[in-house]
Amino acid sequence: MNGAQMLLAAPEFWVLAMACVIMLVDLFLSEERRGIIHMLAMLTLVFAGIITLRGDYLTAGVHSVTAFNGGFIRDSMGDVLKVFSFITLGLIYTYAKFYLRNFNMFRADFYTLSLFTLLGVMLLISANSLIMIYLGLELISLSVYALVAFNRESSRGPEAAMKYFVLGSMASGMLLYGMSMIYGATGSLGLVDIAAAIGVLGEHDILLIFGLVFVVVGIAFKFGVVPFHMWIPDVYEGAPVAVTLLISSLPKLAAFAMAFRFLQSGLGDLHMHWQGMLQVMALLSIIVGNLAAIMQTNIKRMLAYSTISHMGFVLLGLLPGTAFGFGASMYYVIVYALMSTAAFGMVIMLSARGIEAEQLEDFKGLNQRNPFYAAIMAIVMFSMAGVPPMVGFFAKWMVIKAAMDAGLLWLAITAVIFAVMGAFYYLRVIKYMYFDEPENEAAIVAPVDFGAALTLNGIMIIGLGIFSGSLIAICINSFATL
Amino acid sequence: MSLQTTLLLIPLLPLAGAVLAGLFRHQVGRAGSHIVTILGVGLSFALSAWILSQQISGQLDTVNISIYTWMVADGIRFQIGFLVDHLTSLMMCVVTFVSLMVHIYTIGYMREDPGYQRFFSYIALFTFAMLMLVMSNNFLQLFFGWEAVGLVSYLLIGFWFKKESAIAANLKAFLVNRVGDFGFLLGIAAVLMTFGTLDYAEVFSQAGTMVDQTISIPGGMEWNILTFISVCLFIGAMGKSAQAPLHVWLPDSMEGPTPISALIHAATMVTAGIFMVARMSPIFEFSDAALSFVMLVGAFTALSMGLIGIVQNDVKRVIAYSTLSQLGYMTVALGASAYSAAIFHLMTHAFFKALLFLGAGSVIIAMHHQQDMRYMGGLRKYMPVTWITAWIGTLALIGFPFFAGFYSKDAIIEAVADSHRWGSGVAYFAVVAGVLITAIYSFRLLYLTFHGKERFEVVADVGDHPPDGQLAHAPKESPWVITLPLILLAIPSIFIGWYTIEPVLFGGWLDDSIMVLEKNNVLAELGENFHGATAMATHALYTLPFWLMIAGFALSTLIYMFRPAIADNIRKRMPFIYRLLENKYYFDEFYQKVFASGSVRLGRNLWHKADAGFIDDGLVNGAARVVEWFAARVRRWQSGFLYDYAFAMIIGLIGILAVWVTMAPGR
Amino acid sequence: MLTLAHFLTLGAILFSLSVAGIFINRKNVIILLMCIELMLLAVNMNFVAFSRFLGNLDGQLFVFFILTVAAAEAAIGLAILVVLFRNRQTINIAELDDLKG
Amino acid sequence: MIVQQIIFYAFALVMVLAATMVITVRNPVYAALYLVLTFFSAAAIWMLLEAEFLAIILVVVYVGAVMVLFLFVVMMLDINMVPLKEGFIRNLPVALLVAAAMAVELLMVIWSKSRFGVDLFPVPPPTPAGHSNTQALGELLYTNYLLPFEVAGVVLLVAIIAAIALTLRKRTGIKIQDPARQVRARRDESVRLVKMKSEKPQGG
Amino acid sequence: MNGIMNGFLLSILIWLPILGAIAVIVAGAQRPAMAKGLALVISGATFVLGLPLFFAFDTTTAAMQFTEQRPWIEVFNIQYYLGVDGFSAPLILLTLFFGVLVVISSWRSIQKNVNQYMAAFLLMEGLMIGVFSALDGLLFYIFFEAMLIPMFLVIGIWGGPRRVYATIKFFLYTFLGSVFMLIGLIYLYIQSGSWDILAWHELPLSFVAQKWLFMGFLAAFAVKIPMFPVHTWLPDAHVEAPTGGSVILAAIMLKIGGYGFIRFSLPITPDASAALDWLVISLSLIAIVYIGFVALAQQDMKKLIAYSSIAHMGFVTLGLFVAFSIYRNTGDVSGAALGVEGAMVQMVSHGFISGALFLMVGVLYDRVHSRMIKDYGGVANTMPWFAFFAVLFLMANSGLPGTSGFVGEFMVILSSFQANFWFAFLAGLTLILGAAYSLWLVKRVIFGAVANHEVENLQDINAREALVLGTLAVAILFFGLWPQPLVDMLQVSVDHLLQHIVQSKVI
Repeated sequence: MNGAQMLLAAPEFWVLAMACVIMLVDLFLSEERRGIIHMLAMLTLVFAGIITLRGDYLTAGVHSVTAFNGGFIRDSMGDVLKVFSFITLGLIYTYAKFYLRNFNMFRADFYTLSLFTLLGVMLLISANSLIMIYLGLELISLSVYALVAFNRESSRGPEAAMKYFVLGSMASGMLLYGMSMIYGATGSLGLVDIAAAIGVLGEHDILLIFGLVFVVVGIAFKFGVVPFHMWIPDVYEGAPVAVTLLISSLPKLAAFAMAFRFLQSGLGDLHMHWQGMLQVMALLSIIVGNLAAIMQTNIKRMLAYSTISHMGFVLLGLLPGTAFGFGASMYYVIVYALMSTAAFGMVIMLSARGIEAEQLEDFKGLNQRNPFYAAIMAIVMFSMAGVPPMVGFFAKWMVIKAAMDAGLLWLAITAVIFAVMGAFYYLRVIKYMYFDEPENEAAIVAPVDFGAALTLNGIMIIGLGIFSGSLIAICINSFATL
Repeated sequence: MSLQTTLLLIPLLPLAGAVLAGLFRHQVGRAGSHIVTILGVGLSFALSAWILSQQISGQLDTVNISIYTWMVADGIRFQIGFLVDHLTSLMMCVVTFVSLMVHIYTIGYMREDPGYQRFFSYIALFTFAMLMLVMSNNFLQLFFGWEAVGLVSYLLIGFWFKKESAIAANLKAFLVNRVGDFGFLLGIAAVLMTFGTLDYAEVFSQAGTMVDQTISIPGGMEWNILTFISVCLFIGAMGKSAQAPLHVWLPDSMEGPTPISALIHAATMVTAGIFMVARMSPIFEFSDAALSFVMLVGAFTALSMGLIGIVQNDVKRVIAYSTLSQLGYMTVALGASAYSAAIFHLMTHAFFKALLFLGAGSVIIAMHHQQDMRYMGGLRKYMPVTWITAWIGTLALIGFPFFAGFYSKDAIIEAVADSHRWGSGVAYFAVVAGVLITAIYSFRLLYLTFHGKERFEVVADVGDHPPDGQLAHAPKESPWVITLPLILLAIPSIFIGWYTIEPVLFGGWLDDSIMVLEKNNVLAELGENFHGATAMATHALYTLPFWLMIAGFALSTLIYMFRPAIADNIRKRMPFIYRLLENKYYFDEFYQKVFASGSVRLGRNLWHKADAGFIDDGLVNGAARVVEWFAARVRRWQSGFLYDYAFAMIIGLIGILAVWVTMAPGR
Repeated sequence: MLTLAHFLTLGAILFSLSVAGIFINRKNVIILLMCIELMLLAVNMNFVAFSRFLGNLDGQLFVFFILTVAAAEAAIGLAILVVLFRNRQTINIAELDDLKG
Repeated sequence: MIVQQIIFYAFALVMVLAATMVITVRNPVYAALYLVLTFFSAAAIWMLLEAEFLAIILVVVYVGAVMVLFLFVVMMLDINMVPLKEGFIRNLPVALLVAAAMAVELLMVIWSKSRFGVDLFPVPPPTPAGHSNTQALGELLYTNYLLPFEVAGVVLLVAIIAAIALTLRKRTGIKIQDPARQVRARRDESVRLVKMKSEKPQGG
Repeated sequence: MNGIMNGFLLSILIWLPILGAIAVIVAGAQRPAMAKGLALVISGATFVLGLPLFFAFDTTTAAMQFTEQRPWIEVFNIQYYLGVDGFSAPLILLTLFFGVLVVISSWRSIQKNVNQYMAAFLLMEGLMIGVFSALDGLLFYIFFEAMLIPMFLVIGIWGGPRRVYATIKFFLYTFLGSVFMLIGLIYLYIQSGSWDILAWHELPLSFVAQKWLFMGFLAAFAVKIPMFPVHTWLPDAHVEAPTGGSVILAAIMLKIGGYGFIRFSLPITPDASAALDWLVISLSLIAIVYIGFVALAQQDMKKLIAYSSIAHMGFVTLGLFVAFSIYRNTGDVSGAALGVEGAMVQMVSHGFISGALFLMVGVLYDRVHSRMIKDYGGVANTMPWFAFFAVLFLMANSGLPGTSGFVGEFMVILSSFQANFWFAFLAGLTLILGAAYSLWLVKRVIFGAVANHEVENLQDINAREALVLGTLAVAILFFGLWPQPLVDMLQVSVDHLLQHIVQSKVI
């Protein structure tokens, strides 16, 4: 253990430090000057990004370095995910500030807790041992539980938080049970050692498979795939939109990292087993998510179900266990984070002046009220539906190819059929925006930074599709050692 | 002026007239429109006549030139070009002459019509189309002309487009023609497949080598290829030349203005089918079966349509049915391999039938557009020129010796008598019986219209639409622009047969166009007994047709001049036959019920039941409903209760454990 | 003789009991939280047993962290519970169904 | 050895029974107390496994802090117990079935082919006297597990922040105007649309 | 100059309208007149710039021309690869042609969100040109799908009363079809490691793989073209779409289905195409006959034209697939070219005719605001020039020789006769059915006495409408009287295709 190794975790330390700083600074700030907190948080992200990128792991290709006795790993995949976490969180902050101010919830707690969430995400992304995975996971979960109940006045927030909490704790209990079995079978907690031990034990060791089942359940819960998805709709709906924004994006990036580290780096030899489990869950997610979303009238809830199906697609990419597959999944999850941020950002924009605009009807006639934002929302919806040239399409075809690589043509076909079904509810949003007359003629006012962020977000959703070559390349090259 | 330019000018002049009169109708004005079109058609006639004269004098041989390449696809050259042989030049002259007459006549007939220019444009366009048809040197252009005359006919029948009956008739005409064209197109396809080209010259030169070729139609039929082609092409001819059972459009087409009934539905367009079969003689000739079919169809048409003519009361419809019957004669001639006779009859018929129609038009004007003969009578004293020319036309039609129709019709009857083809017996009976019937209805028309007592009264101030039998003014003779064409047409109706029978039928004048196998050459047999036109006419006194014609004349005179009660008596005695004829053998009703309404009903059923019902509502919306049903079900799982959510997770866990651990193969 | 299986069995039984508890208690959230504590105890039991029988201390360390996190978790869980109760005047699970469908 | 077995079975029995009581008793106070008993038994069994430090921690942290917190909350909330226990019997069969299925599957693995029998996992010899479990753990904790240890601290910090953020409120019951609340008012909170039969105008 | 231009020509044709669309949307936000003017300028410029595609087109080679090739997403070997051959060039020209016409035709009829409307059409124009010129599988798919977006909006925003149902149905139908194709494309990529369509043409594939691929392509293109029984989106979409939408839909979008068969199904899966030709041919014949009858029963002019489009598209698929029967019959491809050429000619010609017909209905709709046949009658009395065009277009629709409508049908019937008598027989029935529904429409709408007050007050077409309809009339007559220029463009490519598809690719 030396200083150089410690430096590997510099972004994490920076975020941790700043979270504490913000917490303390808030004590000395009056209500009116709380904008400083926002600026500080944004600054934190910018510098975190700079620190991360200075590490040069992103472009340096495939090499990875571990620290802290192998419990912490720094590699290209992790850095990409972290950078996108920063970008996403930056967007989230910009959107959330508007919302929090409107709803009189502009408190430092939100920033502190979300920075801790970010820390958890970063740790989970870089986790290379069972303990770090568990701690990262819990750090995310605990912060998020609190954030969901953040609006204490609302009756739905705490209900959602309670449901999330109980189910989340159950899931981590199960994950731990699986970890204990894997520990028992391999005698170690480090993923690298585990992988080595499995090499000796062979892929059919019942104990390993036994542990694997529980681990997969834990990962599945984090992704929110069927049948471990039940929390998603309620939490998305119950949480304040600013928090929903957060839940729907950052933890998914971490979940992907966790899945890759755990399943591939640690339990890679059990590929044939987890592939089977994931494929069932992917199928069920795509079916259930898309079907249930069709019936929704609340856009948060609809997007929640759509998340379920998107996570099903992310699982498709994991199936073949190849560099391409993981790259596709990673690309998908990044893209999804951006899309869902933009979508919930739109919800926030419409819910100006303290009235939540979470019904689909609230989008009625948006094109008449503000064609520009309507266009952005349309882009997001088409992207989610997987219509080219939006970025969602590129993500989708890649994971479908991954499923086909795994020899699962039937799954690919089912997936696309349900994707088409899913397109229906995205189209319905567009229908409300473009084909219906507005019920509320009020002009849409959003702060400049909000508009700019939304525009940037929209541009990314088109641009990362059409000019996606380098991002895709980075995603896939991150796994080139496989 | 090169020959090619001349030939091009012949069709293009009328076209130019049509375009000027049609698209620039406001610029050229009413007078301008008839001037340009008459000029166009007149010049065209002059050039055609020049070509004909050149050919008669032997200075011009058969011309076969191509104008431009329409398309070269798949190595097949589709061209637009002219084949001008004797047959063509004869047709060109007939077409342009009759057309010219009709143009002139129209000036008077359509004087008050608001669509004056449009009408001239149409008839000039028709002349163009018909010329393209007859001058074609290939099947493609033939089909072009074929359809184009159909189009113009459609436009002209529906000329008075406000009249419901007119637009019903033109739709019917076009559709029935399309049925024929359907067969025709298949025939062309078969030609292309068999010969690999659509050029007449190449096709005809190879036809002989294809005698034993067959075409197998999936479903177990094996046809001789030439028979197949012939029958298909003839189906096209049946449509255009209104052979039963595709004749139904022609009587209805009388809804159009009279000039075009004369031009199109008597003299020219309807003869396109006859012309076409004659032109295709090198193909038909090799197929006895097809020719038998042709002959029987013609025989049936000739007889049965004539019978209907007896009971019609509308003056134009009588002539229309007479046309049908005469077309039947021509068809029979074709079937008997007497192509020349058919063409000969076509020519004579063109003159005298145009004459009759224009005469009828003259009467109709005089009668203020009353067409029902039951409200006419005794018109001869009001309109003598019309009366006389009508007599001439009638005599020509019934085949009175020395008149044009006599020569041509007699030639056909003789040819059929000499034919040994299967079915010629029936055909002979039909054409001979047809003579009697022709005489009956022709004189009936003449008597009811021009003779007897006046069955109309002149009542002043009856308004625009007087009740039947009332006229605002007394009938009077038509102006010169109407009577002049009558007179000009009456002349050939008398003399043309006498004058041309020898070269056309027996002089081998059409030999360069028509091919007849030795064994089928009935005209050659006739020719052996031919001793000149005059002799032929005098000889007629010793033949059955002549006496049948006289019998018909007598019968008609008796019934319609002196004892009208007889007609009523017959009607009462044989109500069934009368009704059958009155209703034209129920063809129309049958088509209306089965094809027209049937199609629409079928369409509606397919639309409502299959398309909208089964596919759209059942499969498409059904799928949507199924999805929705499942979606509602899935949604209900999300009950909101924490324990249900936990239950799902635990069941999921137990399920995965059950499959991957308990049942794992490795255990 | 006490083999590893004995201890693991004990863990498994605890685990199953906690699962059963989650089902039986459809009314009271607090007991759900306790069931989760039971589940974690089952996991800890496994870790400790493995640690002992494998002869390395990593398992015990893991338990240490689990205990820490579980304490934090309990704190947050109870905090949420308090907020919930304040808003809804109930902690009856069967009444927590505003969010559904 | 026999002694150890007796101890094991005795505490195991207590623990299972206590755990059963936790999930079945009607009163959460009793449940909390039974949970304490469960933890005590577990601590005893961990002593058998020579995890002395953890056993102590379990008692100190769990029983001493977490359970007290539970009791505290139960008391504070003053929940009406009667309705909370309805439907217990109805749910029992399903719960038993699920738990049984779970247990069967777990035990099938644990006992399959003696996967965890002595041959694979021989009973380790007792550690020599003088060996300090606590010291060994401590040494590991501050070297190899430094990062997790730090993170665990952060987790606790988060728990503190979260608990405060959620539960700390300004005093209520004071009648002050809350503009935020007023602005936030939703239509369906303030206006209730009542469908009424329209009254027939009199004498019309 | 020319040479340099040609190197970027296709890119210009694609991106000029797309960027123009953005310009229109921005510049025309508050100024409809500006939006219209700009749209006209852009589409006009695109049309003019596209003319080299005709004049500089080399009719002697089947190779791709005007190619542009540069890497795009290199990880997957995806390229920005454009090029045209005899199949795509005419369709691009058709698109350019309609790009201008649609702008002109919508000049007055669109009042709401004019800038968005114009932008949508420019966007569509660019994307459709992209579809026809893409030689990279993924690029093709992107254009193919992206096209749906503007059309979806056009129908949904400016459409009729049931527009939402129609447009969602249109979108989902097409989307569902095309995702199967996507799977096929991915499969091909997995097999070949490339997205190059021309490389796929040469890729050996097992028969089973070909069969599945064929089905995938069929799903996409059959919906698009559309074939029975997946045609039911079309009548709804057409009926509800605004005039411009219907025109583009009928004139260009349907052709993409036919183009897809030519570019994908036939050359990539020749063996499967040969083995499954009976399926396509049966469906085509059903479309021709069955849809003919259905069209007869329609009460709504647009619906009638929509159904007639389906029947006419039946000729395209028929023409493409009889080639295999002919080859089986004769062992020679030379007889088959007629059908494929006929299919292409039919596509171009149907573009003109159906576009013209929808514009025609649009002219009436702008005045009376009804599409129902029963609301009209005797239009010729008040709108003689309109009647002239209407009769011309409907005659062309019924395949009258001398109009372009005849040429394709004629070629296909000639060709299918060589394959099987019954093919030609059933296809030939369109002569009767087509005339029946077209002319019955004429009878009920154009002819007759003035039916009602609305008709009595109709104004005849103005100069703008006359320009649009007149241009189309000229095009229809031109290609009817002299299809040679069009066929010249096709000839070599068709021969090349046929040579290619009769060789087995089975490994």
